[in-house]
Amino acid sequence: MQHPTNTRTIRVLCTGQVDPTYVLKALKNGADGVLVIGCRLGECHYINGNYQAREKIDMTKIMLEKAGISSKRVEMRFISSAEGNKYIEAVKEFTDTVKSVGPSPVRSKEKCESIKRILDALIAAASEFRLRAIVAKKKKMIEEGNVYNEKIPQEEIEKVIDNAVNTEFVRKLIVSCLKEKPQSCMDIADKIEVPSALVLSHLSYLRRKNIIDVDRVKERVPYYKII
Amino acid sequence: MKKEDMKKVGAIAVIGGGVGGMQASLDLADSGFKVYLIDTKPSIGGMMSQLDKTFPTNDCAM
Amino acid sequence: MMEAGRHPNINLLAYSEVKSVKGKAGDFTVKVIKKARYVNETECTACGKCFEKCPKKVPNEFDMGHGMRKAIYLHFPQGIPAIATIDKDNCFYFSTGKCRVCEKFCEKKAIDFDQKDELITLRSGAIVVATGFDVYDPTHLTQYGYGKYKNVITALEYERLICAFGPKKGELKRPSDEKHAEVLGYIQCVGSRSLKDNRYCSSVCCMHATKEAMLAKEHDPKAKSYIFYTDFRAVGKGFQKYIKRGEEDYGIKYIRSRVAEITEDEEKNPIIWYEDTVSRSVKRKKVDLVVLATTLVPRKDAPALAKVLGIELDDCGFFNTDPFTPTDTTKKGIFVCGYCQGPLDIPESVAQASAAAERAADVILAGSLCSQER
Amino acid sequence: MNELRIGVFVCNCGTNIGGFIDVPAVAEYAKTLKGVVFAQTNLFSCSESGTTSIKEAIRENNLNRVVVAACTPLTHEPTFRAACMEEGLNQFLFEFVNIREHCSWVHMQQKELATEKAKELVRMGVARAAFLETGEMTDVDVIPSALVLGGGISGITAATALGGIGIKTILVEKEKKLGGILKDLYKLYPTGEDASKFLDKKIKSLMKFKNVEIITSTEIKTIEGYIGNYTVTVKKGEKEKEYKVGSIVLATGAVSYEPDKSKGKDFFNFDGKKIISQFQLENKLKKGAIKEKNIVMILCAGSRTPERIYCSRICCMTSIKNALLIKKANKDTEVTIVYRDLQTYGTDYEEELRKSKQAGIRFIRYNEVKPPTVDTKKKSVMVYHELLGRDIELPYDLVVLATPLVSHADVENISQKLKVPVDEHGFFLEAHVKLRPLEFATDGIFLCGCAHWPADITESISQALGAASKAAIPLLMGKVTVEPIISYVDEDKCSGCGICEENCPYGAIKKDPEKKKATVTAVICKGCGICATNCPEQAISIKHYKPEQVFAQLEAAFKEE
Repeated sequence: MQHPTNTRTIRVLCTGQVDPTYVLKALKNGADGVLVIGCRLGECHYINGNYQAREKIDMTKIMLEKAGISSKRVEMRFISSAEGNKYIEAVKEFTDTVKSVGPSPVRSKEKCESIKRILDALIAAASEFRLRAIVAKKKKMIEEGNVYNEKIPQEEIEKVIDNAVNTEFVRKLIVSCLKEKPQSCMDIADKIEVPSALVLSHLSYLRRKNIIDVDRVKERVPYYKII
Repeated sequence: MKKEDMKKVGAIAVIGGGVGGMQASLDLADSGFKVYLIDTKPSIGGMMSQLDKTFPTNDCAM
Repeated sequence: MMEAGRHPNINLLAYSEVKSVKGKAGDFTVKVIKKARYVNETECTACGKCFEKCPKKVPNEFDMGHGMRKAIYLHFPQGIPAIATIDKDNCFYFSTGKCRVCEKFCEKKAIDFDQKDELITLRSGAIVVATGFDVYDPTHLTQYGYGKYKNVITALEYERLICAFGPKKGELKRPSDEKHAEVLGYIQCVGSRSLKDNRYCSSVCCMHATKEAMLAKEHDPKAKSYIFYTDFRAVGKGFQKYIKRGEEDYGIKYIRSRVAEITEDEEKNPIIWYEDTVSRSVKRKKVDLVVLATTLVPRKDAPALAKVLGIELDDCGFFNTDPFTPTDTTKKGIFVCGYCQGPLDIPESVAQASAAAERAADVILAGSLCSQER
Repeated sequence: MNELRIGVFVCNCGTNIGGFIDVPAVAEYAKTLKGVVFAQTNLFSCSESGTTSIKEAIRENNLNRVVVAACTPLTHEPTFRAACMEEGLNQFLFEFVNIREHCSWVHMQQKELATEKAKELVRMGVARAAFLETGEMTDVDVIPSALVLGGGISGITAATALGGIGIKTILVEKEKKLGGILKDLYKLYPTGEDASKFLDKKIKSLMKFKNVEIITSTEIKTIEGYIGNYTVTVKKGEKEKEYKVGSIVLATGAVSYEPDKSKGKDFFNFDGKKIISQFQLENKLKKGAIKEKNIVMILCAGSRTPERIYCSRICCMTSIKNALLIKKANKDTEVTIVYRDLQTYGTDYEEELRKSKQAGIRFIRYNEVKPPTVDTKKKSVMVYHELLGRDIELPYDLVVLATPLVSHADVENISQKLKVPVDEHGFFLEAHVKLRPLEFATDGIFLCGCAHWPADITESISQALGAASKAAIPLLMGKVTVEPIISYVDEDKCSGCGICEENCPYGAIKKDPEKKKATVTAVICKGCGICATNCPEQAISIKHYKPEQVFAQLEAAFKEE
């Protein structure tokens, strides 16, 4: 029953409590990986918390991939309280996987700042109404349908989530850039490595939502700021 | 109240500490009765604790 | 289990035997012998030092004899109460007057060789009997070769072998050569549904065998299981679905048959000789390990306990009940539940335990004792 | 909040922890942590002397948070919580750090690393402790009466049991008379007793109880509330009446599967006259002796098939019982039972099977792949005999089909009203198949008899008594205790979107129609946290597991030294 000493355990009542922001915070604080362990599927002590958690973890993995962070750093396993050996196996396996991905970029001096900004953007995105609502509604949309009683195929919902993750993430990145100082569209595009046309469309959205505004126009180039 | 009732003892002895004995004890204890749970083995648990998994859900016996 | 151990209203008397019962429904006087553990119960923390150091090894009955324990031991690691017990019959000190190693190493000074059996007198309004069952010893059924062939084991032994906390740490190694058992034969109705041994059906073995076969596959994807059965009894909730899953997802082969004999080849592989009762032909199957679904029988001490309690046994040796008052014994105020009154599976036992609890509560709460007529 | 005064107690657990971890070093390290004013080691923190020293330390150092680093909270959290309470410290200001299962036991060979890990685990625990908040257990009053739904043998038994222990009980039956399936049966196995006599006896003993109110021809209109406080509205004809109860026993039973006569062709040519169901045979037997000379019973008719995969449990014994009764009445009658597996489990039933074979009843097994067919022209049942490898012909005057028990048509309706789940076959789904067979995940509602799964009378009676026992617990205690580890809504943030209500598996959180905000019913909430993680506004959190408490742990876990 021995395993490496590199795990730190956080107790929750049910994996249903594990918010994507928890996982992302752990990564931001310097964790190399996060392993979420719940009851076996169909054996949840709280009816269906583990199924709910799986949706959240799946979304978290998508978010990480979008942000260029390996989604292998986050994993969910389903193990019963009597399966100590499976727990050990899972911990060992996960340790190996994370080792193959390498140490957390948060702990490297060069990348630390940029990766923290990215993770902050992800945390902000995961706190956003839109993403949370879609994931919360996912099961219902697939099984029961939307307000028009149309059942949505799983692939389609996943596409919507994918798209939403992308949008929210980039918007949050833009906001975090602008928090530092007013910048132009080109500056931002360079910094976050996103095509300027896309940045521009997000900028206009954020302006419509009264989140940002034009700070000044210099040589016919607008500079944006946070309101 | 009849005379007979006065003599009733509000405790119950449960003989056998397997899954049945434990369940009966818990029900009675939860209802506010004092329960003596008696088992010949050094600890309770009975046969079920010797099983690895149980049908039909294959979850743990402990 | 933890719950029962911790409940403020439950007084746990483990390692204890009921000696006598006097009185009647509403007021019984129960005398209980609390056997000496030779360990101070309030001091022992089950830290494990003593059984690490104890020099005497004996076969562990909890593991059905596969694996060893010490003369001072814990019944099983998660057992409640978690208190070490000295097995007087095997302790060096009790047999030779020398040793006391456990005493030396116990930091809590919990070892007490002078402890005596204690007689406790309790009063209770009602009694619930839930003593369960014993496993039938199939040794005398010589056709199966149990006891003679190492690779023929009982279903409960199999449970211990495959258990992660068991003597083989969850690896399915067969007893003769520690080889991983990959081809398994499960033989049903061993000692049951037979006029010679036990006439009744144990009710749980068909499902039990299916579960064991599934476990085998989960432990080793190469495992192949063959279940030799008479009638396949799967009447409980979700049971038919479970055996379908066994067939389809786990590749378990169910063979309707009667097993005539088990022999062994030079490599100690058991060979099952059976009559296929569908085609009425004699066939044989070589396997790595045979698991016998032995009957679950009334406990050996059931007649003695029945006498102490003043209740009757039925023809099969279980505590007698009427089919329509399933938890009432032949004596007012004494109730039964679980396997000790006849074959039942876990959910049925749990349901019946609650039923017995209701009947016991009724004795104390009902307006008068005659309202017990149901 | 006053100044933080955290006390840390590191347990040696004999050598379980002390043997592998430098416990004094961990305690010394704890003293350096923010907010910690006291730290010590114990040989066994959980022992009498251990808890005494913890209590002394709380008193002498005026501690307002206690952290114990020892074993699993499963076994000893209650012990330490109790110690805190005895010193007047709220039990939720206690934090348990597991350095045995999570550290010493799993890193036995790496003592130094294990010690470092133990320090970090303690650091995380202390960080969390700083954010702990007090909580109070609350008692909810219980209305000391029960509702039994369904007046079959299960319902009658449950109501009698509850009545017997002095609980005010309401028994609701939708039909005119009590009795359920039993009303239509002839004799009961294994005793051979008349079903009607047995039923009369049962009903009579139920009627004895003045505290049991029986209402027939009545349906449930609505059920509102939660454990201890249900409001049930029943409807009898046009009249409606309201009852308040503390717990509910569901005993709505099942019905025998009756094939549609027009579709009889697909079902062994069932016509309800010469080819009848076992249930119809009971009626026929009740009316008088059977005149037919050749009787063939086909078992598993409509069960253990792809569309109804389950075994209905009672049909084998019912068939054997009826076959024996027929044979007993007239030994010249030929009775053949065509079966798949004989489910005569247990002690008595196996004996009945033996008797029936001795009585000359013929048993022929069939394979599901080639089920028997009924030829109405030849008036014979064709069975494929596996051993002979061909069909054999069984002439009949009467074919009896052992059809399964199936769920009521209105199961969905009941399930929605009570908010309890049913399985794919329409049987109610218990909280846990093995350990909680009579309960639902929802507290206060209990289950017994054929509504749960086909059961014979013995089993139904057991379950009914058991369900009564369970239902009586809150009523006898007069209260239910609720832990404060439940969800909490920040109304300022809540937008009233209702996503939490949709996803709560217990129905504990609802949008208040007036306030347009989510509100939690404490008694129902189990604290699983699904509402919190789904809340788009992050307006919901679980007490004792609040984000700031988790974040504190996460920060402490990776703090650079």
